[in-house]
Amino acid sequence: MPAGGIRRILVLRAGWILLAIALVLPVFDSFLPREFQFAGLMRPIFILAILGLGLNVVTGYTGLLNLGLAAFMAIGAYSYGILTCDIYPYQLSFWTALPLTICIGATAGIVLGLPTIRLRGDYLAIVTLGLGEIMQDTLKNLDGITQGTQGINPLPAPRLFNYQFSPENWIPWYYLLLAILAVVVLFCRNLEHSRVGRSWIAIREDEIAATCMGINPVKVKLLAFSVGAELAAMSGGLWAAYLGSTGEPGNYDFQISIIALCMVIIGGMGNISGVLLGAVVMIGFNSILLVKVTTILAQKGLIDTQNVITVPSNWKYMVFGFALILTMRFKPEGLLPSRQIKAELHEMDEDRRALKKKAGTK
Amino acid sequence: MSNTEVLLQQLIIGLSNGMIIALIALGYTMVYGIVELINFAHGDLFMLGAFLALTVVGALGLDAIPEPALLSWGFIPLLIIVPLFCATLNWSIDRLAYRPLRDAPRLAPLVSAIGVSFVLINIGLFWGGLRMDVFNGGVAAASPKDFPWIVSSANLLGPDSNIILTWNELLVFAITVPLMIGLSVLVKFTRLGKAMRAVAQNPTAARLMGIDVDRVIGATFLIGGALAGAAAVVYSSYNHTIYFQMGFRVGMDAFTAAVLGGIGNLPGALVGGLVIGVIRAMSDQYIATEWTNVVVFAILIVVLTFRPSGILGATVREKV
Amino acid sequence: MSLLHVDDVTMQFGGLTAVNKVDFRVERGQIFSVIGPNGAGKTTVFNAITGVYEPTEGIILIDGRPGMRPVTPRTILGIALVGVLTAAGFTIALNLESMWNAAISANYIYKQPFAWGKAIGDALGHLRSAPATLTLLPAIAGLLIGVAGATSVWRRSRRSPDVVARQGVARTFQNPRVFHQMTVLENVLVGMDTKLRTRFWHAACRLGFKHEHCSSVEKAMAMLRFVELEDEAGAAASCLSYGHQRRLEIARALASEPKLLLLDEPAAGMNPSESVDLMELIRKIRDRGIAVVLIEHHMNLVMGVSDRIAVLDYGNKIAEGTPDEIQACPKVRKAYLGTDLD
Amino acid sequence: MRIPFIVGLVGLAVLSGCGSGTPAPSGDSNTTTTPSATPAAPSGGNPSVIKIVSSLPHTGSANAQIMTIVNGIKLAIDEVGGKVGDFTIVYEAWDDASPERGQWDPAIESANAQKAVADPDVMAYIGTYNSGAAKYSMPILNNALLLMVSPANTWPGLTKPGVGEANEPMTYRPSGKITYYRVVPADDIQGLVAAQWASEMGCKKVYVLHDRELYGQGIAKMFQQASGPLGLEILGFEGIDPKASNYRSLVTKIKQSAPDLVYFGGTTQTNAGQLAKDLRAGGLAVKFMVPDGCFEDAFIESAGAANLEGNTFITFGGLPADKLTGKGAEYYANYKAKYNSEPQAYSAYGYESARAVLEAIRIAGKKDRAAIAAACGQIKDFDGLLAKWSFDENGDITTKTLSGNTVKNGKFEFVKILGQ
Repeated sequence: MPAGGIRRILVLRAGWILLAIALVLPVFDSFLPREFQFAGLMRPIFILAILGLGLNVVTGYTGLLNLGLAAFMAIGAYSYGILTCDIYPYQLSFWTALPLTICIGATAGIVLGLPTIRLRGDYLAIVTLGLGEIMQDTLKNLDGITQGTQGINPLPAPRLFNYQFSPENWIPWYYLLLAILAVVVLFCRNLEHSRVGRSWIAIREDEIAATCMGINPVKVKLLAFSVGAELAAMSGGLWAAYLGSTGEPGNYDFQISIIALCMVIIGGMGNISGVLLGAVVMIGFNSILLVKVTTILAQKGLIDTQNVITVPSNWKYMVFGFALILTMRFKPEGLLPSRQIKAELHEMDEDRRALKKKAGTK
Repeated sequence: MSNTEVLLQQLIIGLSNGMIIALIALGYTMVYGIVELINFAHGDLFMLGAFLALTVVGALGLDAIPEPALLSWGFIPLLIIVPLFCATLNWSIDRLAYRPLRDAPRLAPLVSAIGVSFVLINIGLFWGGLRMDVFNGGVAAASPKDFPWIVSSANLLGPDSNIILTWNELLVFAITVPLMIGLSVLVKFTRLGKAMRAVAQNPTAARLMGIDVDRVIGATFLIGGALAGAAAVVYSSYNHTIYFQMGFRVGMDAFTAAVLGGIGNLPGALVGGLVIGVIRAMSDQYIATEWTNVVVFAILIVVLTFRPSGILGATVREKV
Repeated sequence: MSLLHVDDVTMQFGGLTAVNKVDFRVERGQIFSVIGPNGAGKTTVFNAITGVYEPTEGIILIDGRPGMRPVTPRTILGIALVGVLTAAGFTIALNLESMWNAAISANYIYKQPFAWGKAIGDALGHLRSAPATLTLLPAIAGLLIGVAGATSVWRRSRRSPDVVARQGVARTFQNPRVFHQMTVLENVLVGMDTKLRTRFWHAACRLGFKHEHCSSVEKAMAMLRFVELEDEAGAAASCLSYGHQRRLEIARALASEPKLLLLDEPAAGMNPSESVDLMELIRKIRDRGIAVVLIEHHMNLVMGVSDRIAVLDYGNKIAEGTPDEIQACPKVRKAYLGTDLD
Repeated sequence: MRIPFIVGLVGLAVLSGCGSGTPAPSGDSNTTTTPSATPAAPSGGNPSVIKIVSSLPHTGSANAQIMTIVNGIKLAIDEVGGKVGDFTIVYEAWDDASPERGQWDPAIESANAQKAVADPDVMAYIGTYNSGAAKYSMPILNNALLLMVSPANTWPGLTKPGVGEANEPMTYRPSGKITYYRVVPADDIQGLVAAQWASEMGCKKVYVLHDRELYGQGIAKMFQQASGPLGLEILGFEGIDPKASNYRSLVTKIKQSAPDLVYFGGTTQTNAGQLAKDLRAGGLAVKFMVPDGCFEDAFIESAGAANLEGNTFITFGGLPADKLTGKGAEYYANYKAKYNSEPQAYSAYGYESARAVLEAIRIAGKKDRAAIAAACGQIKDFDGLLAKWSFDENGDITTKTLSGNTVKNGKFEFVKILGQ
């Protein structure tokens, strides 16, 4: 059945296919006419995909609804800013500051998770939602430390073996971010297929049954929460490094958390390839397609800015909204099928392969 | 102003704001109690209600009245049309977006609700572009809209009094309190109310008892929507500014109130709303305006640490 | 000492008494059945044993230990630590900006070297000179809130099924609760969780992980072989038939290498030949040295495998004894059939 | 098998990165963005066409204001017949806002800047509207020596050393050259002038509020700093939550301290309208002063004209269009003739910035980014809308004229010229 075969390849190897596309994209892009070039705009996708992967750990694997991931992204961005900017005494380099940022994110996740992680799902949702809002307030109010709404800038771009990244030349950035994303994907995959990932999914599937198997739900959830926070902080740090500024605290608002949620939901919950695809679809639509369409329409004089309905970007919410509603209604498992369907397609499951290998050596 | 006067004034403000929050929180808590769904779109439903209210005000020419009477007749059509609209809209949303997901995993209707919320926000944005005088001809669709005074702004305690108490504050109570009493009576004593409580406890058992569960849920959304509509009228006439993104913040306050009081618990929503309203006022006065949100959040965390189900919430025992 | 001690356990839900002063003991290697009409409180007893519910009254001991987190010096230390950290957190939070100003802003001149020692000294000096309302008061408040909060949270989570499970009690559920989105094999691997040693970073980076992974997969496959599900290992658990899901639950429970296995109506919905197989399986489990407590309605199965039987009716234990004794007991027959046959 | 592949991938990435970029000169490792000696301007493009782009927040509540700025720019280009010397001038209006923020978006603003740099025809960049946005695009444009002229940025630190952060404004000039100019007076002047005006009106005690945004907080701080020497007593300095549903509690608190004037550093978008309403509803009939972020019709509309009537004062870095004389009056007449509508406050600055750009192109006389940017700094005694002006050594305009306005009969009304 060839159709089934293609589907199988698409499902099982989606991650590799995406990676291959991403690798050759800049080359392909350079052949496009200038106004259609978009590969440079892909960088936010890579950064926000890390955020999506963080949310995937919390919500996709563990089933905890975290609506305040932007707060951790803000923590990451500001930690990175404070650690690297030359108006503070720390002035670390990208490669030292980023791991520290990740550690700060993980710690923040644990500290904020400790009192709240035991709450039932919906209570956690509101607490994290509130957290996302007050983090902006806190960063604004502590303007002696965070420069308030001015944001911390400029932030140094990374330096790799004598090569200095710069905002003008986007190709090195593209590959740097792609490489970091690849490492994060690997990290998440390893976790997913390990004892840790299994206990996360078990908690999501049936908390009581999982606890009766001796899994300590608090520890497991806290770990997931903190891994999510750490990935969010990482994406925040990268975002700040990429923009050369932390931006104002208001940039890390509910929209960011929601975009991450949409990535995870539309792409396919608990499925890394799905999240990546979700990131491409969401950000691609949000900051590439919509912008391009608006520009082109504006050049053709089809936009009357006095009339809200004629501006394409004003339809964004509508499109996002319907995308979410229709996904839930007709394809709740997301664009890329979840593990369950994957499992059906798996004839040679990785675990069994391990076993076969072992049996073969005997 | 003496310190006592300030305290009294802040209490009046806090309780009025709290009442409005509570009214919206009731919609959240009712829906949650019965289908265990955080209805994210509720705040935006409320926002659309406010836009409709402004449209009605414009259509009836209420904005042209220079000095409104003590109790403007304009309130009556507003209080009928807006809740009716919100109730119908909320019911339709449930019918189209949530009902098909009744048996889906918990996250599915929630995500759907976030989607609905986005759609409603977008409708609100377009609504602001309506070519009406009250929307300033719809030129700047996204900017805040002025909601005219439809109630007298005269101070009831006399023009020289330091404490300000107008019909606006009283109206918040005059509309909210009867609604809440009515709601409690409905839930406690009517057939529908009993059916609602039964469905909340155990939908399957309720269905076996011959209760039309979908109808009861639909009725809950109708009532919740009507409350949001009433809240929209009260809010707009109290605060006088509406804009298309206000649903998020107001909704978040209301939702926090519902959680603080114990989600799914009607008196809890009232308590939560009032507590938040008063804390906000006191924090503005005695701490600092810029830290108010943080103070509210910190209190929420501390309360949930000691009472994980909110102030009035009961501990839930999961069925095994 | 018996393996399981259930001593005068009472469970009340609101005004309803679901279980009333039930007591029994299960010895090592025994198959012990709990029977009774529907709604007699059998599953509630299971839930009380496994820590899902907290008994209103009474004591449950597993191997002589109560099924909750013990108060150890570590617990007290942990609570104290939370208190101290909250106190420190509160104090620092209230003085964060002024401390920062004293330490960093005052000492750092743009692009000049920074004296770290002086900065730290200034920060502490600032804290010392700050008014007590900004230092002592929040510290005390933080200490109180931290200790009270931590105690409250700890007490609430004290009785949790995972504590009981770690003491060597595994269970199945009346309606199978397998992890649907996982494969059959993964379900069993979850059961093994407490026996695995892989730490977070090892898992994330695949360090020293292969070996344990292979041996655990091997063990899990052995478990599946034991319940005759090895052919389904790669399938999604949700694709299994009801009967197979029950077996999977048993395999998953066994994977945690329990001392005591609680089976909640394992034969429900099975045909006679399947329940004969099941009887065989239960005996095999017992032969591995695992005590089994069984809730079951199939009298043939119960009478066939049980060493001892307790009978519940309306939450009360009305009889306990060997299968023969139970079959002869008039109270039991009355409970089941409503009238005295004789 | 997987790990080697990833390692290979990383290697590939590094390789391609090194291949496509110029290696940085070794030097002081503390410098954050290393200037490349000669900015590599993208090749290609049409030698006879010069493109000017503007990056302004079209989407959002500033929309009406922005449209009149764009019209002002178009007007200036049309006046020279779309040609400077042999070059045809092409103009494109870009949006740097996103609907979900309802205002400028950092990602879009920096993308716009990069897009401008990458386009060989773009010789000038008019923008931004918000000072916060400029912080993103300035270093990118400066590195390419692309001329940037802002019609509305008022944050002093963008150009002036010593008023903003320690690293300002050098941090925006990685190439070491000045390529950024603005045709509006910065906030330090506006804050000072506002305080002077308050003092002139006989105010003794003021309560200062701000919206915790870059513009609003900055100007409120300038106002506060200027107040001390003028003998104004600051009763309170507080940030508000721009998303709050009302400010009645805050107003009560202000009322208790009995000020003569409430100053709010903020904009229409950060709820100045609601604040005005609550001041009146809270029975606080004192003077209310706001900066030019509120000098747009949307402010009156959202606050309700009755709440502003008579005792609201707005400072604005320039004159209202219909009060202009000379060159300014000409502009006003042309604008009305061409667009058949009233220009809003910043429209004149859009016009002025476009004229500055065209003048720079004229002086430079060639299609070369560095030359045009340098030429802009040489503009001296230019016949501007308000008076003759020049750019000073920081790139700031030399005019310091501000106007004081109030609201009468639901319309802005000019009161007097300030700061002269």
